[in-house]
Amino acid sequence: MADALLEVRALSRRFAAVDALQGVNFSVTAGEVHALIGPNGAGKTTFIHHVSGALRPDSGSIHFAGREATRLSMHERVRAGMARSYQITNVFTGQSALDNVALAVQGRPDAGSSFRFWRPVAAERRLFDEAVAFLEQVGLGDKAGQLAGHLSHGEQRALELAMALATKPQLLLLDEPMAGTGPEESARMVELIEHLARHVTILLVEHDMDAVFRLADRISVLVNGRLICTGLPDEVRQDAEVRRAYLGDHL
Amino acid sequence: MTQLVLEQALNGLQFGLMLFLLAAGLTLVFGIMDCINLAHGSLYMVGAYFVAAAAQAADSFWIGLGAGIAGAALLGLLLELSLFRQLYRRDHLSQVLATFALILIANESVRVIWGPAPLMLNPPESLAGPVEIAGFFYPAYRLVIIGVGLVVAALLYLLVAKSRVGMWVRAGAANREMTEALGINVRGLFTAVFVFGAALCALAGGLLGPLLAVQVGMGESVLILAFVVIIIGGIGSIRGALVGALIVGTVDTLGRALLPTLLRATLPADAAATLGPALASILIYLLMAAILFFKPQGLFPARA
Amino acid sequence: MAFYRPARWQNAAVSVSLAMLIALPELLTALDQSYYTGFATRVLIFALAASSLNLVLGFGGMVSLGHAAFFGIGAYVAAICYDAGIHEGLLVLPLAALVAGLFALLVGAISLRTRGVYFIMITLAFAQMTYYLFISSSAWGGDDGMPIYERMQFAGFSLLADEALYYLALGVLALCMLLFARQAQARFGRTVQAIRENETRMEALGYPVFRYRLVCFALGGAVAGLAGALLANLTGMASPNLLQWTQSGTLLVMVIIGGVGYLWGGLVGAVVLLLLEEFLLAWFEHWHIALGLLLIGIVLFAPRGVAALFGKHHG
Amino acid sequence: MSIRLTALAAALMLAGSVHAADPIKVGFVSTLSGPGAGLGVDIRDGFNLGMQHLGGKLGGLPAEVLIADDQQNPDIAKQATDRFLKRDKVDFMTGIVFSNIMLAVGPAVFQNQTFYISANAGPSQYAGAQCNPFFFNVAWQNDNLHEAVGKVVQDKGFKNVMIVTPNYPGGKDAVSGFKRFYKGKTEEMYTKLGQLDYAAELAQIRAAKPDALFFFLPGGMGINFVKQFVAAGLSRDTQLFAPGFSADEDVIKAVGEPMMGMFNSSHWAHDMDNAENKRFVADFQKAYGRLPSLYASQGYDAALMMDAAVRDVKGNVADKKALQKALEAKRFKSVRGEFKFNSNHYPVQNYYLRAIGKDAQGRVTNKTMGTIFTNHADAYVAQCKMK
Repeated sequence: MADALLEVRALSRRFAAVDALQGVNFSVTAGEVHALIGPNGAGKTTFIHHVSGALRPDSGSIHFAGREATRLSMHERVRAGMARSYQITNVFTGQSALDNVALAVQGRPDAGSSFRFWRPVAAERRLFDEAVAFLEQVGLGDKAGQLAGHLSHGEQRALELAMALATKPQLLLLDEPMAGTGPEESARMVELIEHLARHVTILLVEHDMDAVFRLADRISVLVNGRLICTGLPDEVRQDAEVRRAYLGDHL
Repeated sequence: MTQLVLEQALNGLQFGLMLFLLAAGLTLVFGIMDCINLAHGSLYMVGAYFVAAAAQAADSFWIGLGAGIAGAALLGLLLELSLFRQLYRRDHLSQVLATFALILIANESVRVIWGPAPLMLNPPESLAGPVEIAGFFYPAYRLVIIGVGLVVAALLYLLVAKSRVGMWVRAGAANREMTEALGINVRGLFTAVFVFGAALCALAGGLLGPLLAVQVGMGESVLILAFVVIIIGGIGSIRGALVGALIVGTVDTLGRALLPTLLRATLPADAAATLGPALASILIYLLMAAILFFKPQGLFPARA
Repeated sequence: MAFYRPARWQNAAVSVSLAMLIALPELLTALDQSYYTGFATRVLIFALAASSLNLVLGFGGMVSLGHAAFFGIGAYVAAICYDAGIHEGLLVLPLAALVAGLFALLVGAISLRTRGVYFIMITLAFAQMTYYLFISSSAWGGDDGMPIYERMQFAGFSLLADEALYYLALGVLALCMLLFARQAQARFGRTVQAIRENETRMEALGYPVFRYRLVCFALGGAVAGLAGALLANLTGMASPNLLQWTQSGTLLVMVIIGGVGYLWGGLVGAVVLLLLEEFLLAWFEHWHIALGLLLIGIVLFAPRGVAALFGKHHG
Repeated sequence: MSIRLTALAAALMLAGSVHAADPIKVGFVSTLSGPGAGLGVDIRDGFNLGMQHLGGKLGGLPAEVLIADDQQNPDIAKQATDRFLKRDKVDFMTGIVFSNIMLAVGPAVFQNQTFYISANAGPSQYAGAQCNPFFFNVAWQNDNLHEAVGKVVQDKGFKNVMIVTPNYPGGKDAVSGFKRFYKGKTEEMYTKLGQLDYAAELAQIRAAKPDALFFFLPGGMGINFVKQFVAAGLSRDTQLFAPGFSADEDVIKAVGEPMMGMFNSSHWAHDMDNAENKRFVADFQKAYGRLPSLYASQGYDAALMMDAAVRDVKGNVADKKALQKALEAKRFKSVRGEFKFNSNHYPVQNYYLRAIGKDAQGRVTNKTMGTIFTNHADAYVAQCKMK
């Protein structure tokens, strides 16, 4: 696994009496779309929180882009090139879509320090030009001036993506990007992710199996805090343990 | 020396128990309703005034104490129904402002009703002197305070830890939505807890009245101490409030008593004389900052 | 709440107010009411202090109940400077801001690790500590405070006349408000306001949230120190009363009356509160009761404050 | 936040002066609320009684007294003083109880060239290097009463004395004043200013077993200390000493019998045998229903002093030099008997030993036991370069 962009080793975490994650070994190879699936309560979100730095593991380590990241805070991981979108839409609803993305651009190290007290941001053309480009990339080019709070649900999800992209990540953590979207919006989102996948490595957590099998290069399955299987989509589809977990879960 | 330490330990216990009476109500209001009540100290002050006024009118300390507590409980009820209900769901800033406003109103009202000079409240005649225990004298009244404090603390502990109401209260502090979902009348519970807290305030105010002075502004200094107590103990935890109160009471008393002596032994007399009281007066704040640094949720966090 | 944006007519309103404030001392002297020059200076200084809290509270979203500590430290720096023979305001004022700012940096570095009520309480505890330290230190006058027998100079000009100090306070306030207005729309202001709205999201965009909060907190402390140094020169002393927690409460009240997070919130609140105090007091000795009721009314019915009229949040 | 109570002393009669239309204005800023309120209220009541005896006039001219509460806060005192000086343009200022507030307010008063007649606060600064032509103290220099106690304790042969005082400059002055005349062994204990619970200190006193205890705890602090001292049973082994202001009628009224047997020093006592004092004490009791304290006597004297000086300059209070001379001349009869002003405008006077006991009517009160100092000046006058 020489070219693993993200590598998680023996990650464990307990909450009170519950083993949320138990010795999870996991890796994302540069350039791939890696989907993480699992029944409800399997620990997917907990896992993403550990990768993004919102939570700290009890044991185990996380390596990103060839460097130990276990102790890095969330913003340090972002600066190292790891961006995430949220399961629940998490944009600044009182700002325009453009302002939202501009804020993300402004936070990037190559955009310069934000300890600037004098010059109005409005005068910084470059931030907004770039923000417009990202909005266009997710298909919101014509909604730049609208308040984020006034966008449709699907559009807000796309805006999330634009903000994550604006940090120019190497790895994009997408936490259920299709959650709550209608079939039409879902289809557009799948297209969008497909498009993005040409530029950036993606770790995708998703319930929508059609989307997962269409987008993923590899799939890992998390059940009850254990990673039971990693492989190509077809291998996973055939895996007995996966079938048991899923079917058992659903029946 | 052992006598000194013993006496100071008793003093610390007495101070700590009184702080506990104040902190108990505060920590529950804080923990269950997530409401900062800066006016808790004002309830203590108004309670003390009620007790002093009633004791004067009835010419009996104990009748005054009972009447004062009843009065403060009634005031607490009115406040809860009229104002605090509106505040529970507001942000902390609104709570800080509204209860700060209550302090202004309380202080000024007391000034209007009872005048700017402190009221004197005397302990019952029979308790005014010292009693001899194990070869040294200790003020009888302080012993009574310790006794009352211990009884109330024990009752409160049993109530919260063992009774059904106490279970609801604990459940409310740990998870309010869940408690509501279980069909418990949380509104009524809030009102009851608030009124109970007000009564405890008046009890502390009335008991301390004869030792201290019943005066405008007495609530503010004690309010801050009560906050320190519940922050140390963990917001919402009765056990935390008890432990925190005893820690603060003991540390403050022993600090004041022993620090100057300790410093005198190690520093030049002049420096010791100035540094001693300074250090003693900030000791509990240092303690709180240190505890928060290592345990940001206090010693006994009510919420996991 | 959205980010601050100035109302369209703000510039006009500010120019008119500034012109009126510049003419005020002349007017008062003409009316033989020069006592009110000192009073007006006091209002300006509290406007500065309240605005500095507004930066921390309104823009940074940090409910600090210990802001008076920085205010008081500024006053003490001025008094200590006087005592040490430093009489030049060009030195004293920056020094006061620096010391108060550094202290705020220290307090913030510890307090900002906590959240919510714990933050409120730990800032309060730090202020109490400072209060007791000054009360107990004989070198700085203890409970008596430290006198300033003669006001400092500024760039060689004497500030002995009330008018001179008034203009200095006005100038400092104007400069600070300009800085606050600029920063609110510059990168820093947008960053802290976004952090106020959604801390985690900003962290997830790669912003070192703690650092921005800390700088905001320290900046507020520094400006409060500036205000404290001016006040000490006005009253001729640095008193430990300035550090009391009720003083923090008063500043908080000013900001909330004026409007949390509105650029002019602190200023408007200070003006309203001090004018009420000065003129209601003569009418109604127990005006605190009225003030308390007014505050509760504001909380329950008009939580956005007076300055809400002066700056709009777009959307 | 200050309270302005405007008390207009009614006076309609002209009194043979060209300035009759302009009332003499007195700004009275004092501590009228909070733990120190008792002191300020006594000064105010004494001053008002003085004004009443003067028919509401000063030097025969109509007078107006403006009253403000400083809440024992220097900043508020400063604001109230500024208001009186600049807005109301008063001719005299008086009333302040506490030295730290006096020091905060003094510079503005002196700069405005207004005479300050202190009816209590007597900071050493204004007695020494910072003495000022516009400052007069009609009470004492702060150290004086402590010095007197020190002398008594020394003379009575106590060997092991404990001192309790708040940790603030006034408290440290008390210690140095006491030690100026007491040369034996001392142990000093500093408490928080405004402290009300003395359990920790009392335990230490019990352990140290001093034969005498000198305390200086103004206002409510002293009241609580004495109460708790007696309740702890310490009065059996330790003799209490205090300066007059910790053992005056206000404290006695609050504490009652436990005060009995305590020694204290004062320059005045309500049982002093002179005509002015008898009238003052009798009328004060009639007007306010309590025995006057030494603060009240000082407030009363302050009114008389202003009256005499205004009369001396024939109402021309604008002539500051003449007014200063008139004030220095001290042409009024004080309720404490004879005294005169030193070159630093502080009194040179006698100090007496008082003991608390029951009087003929069974009241617990102070009794004068003898004279400690005769014509005693303060220790700082040499540093005063005035004149």
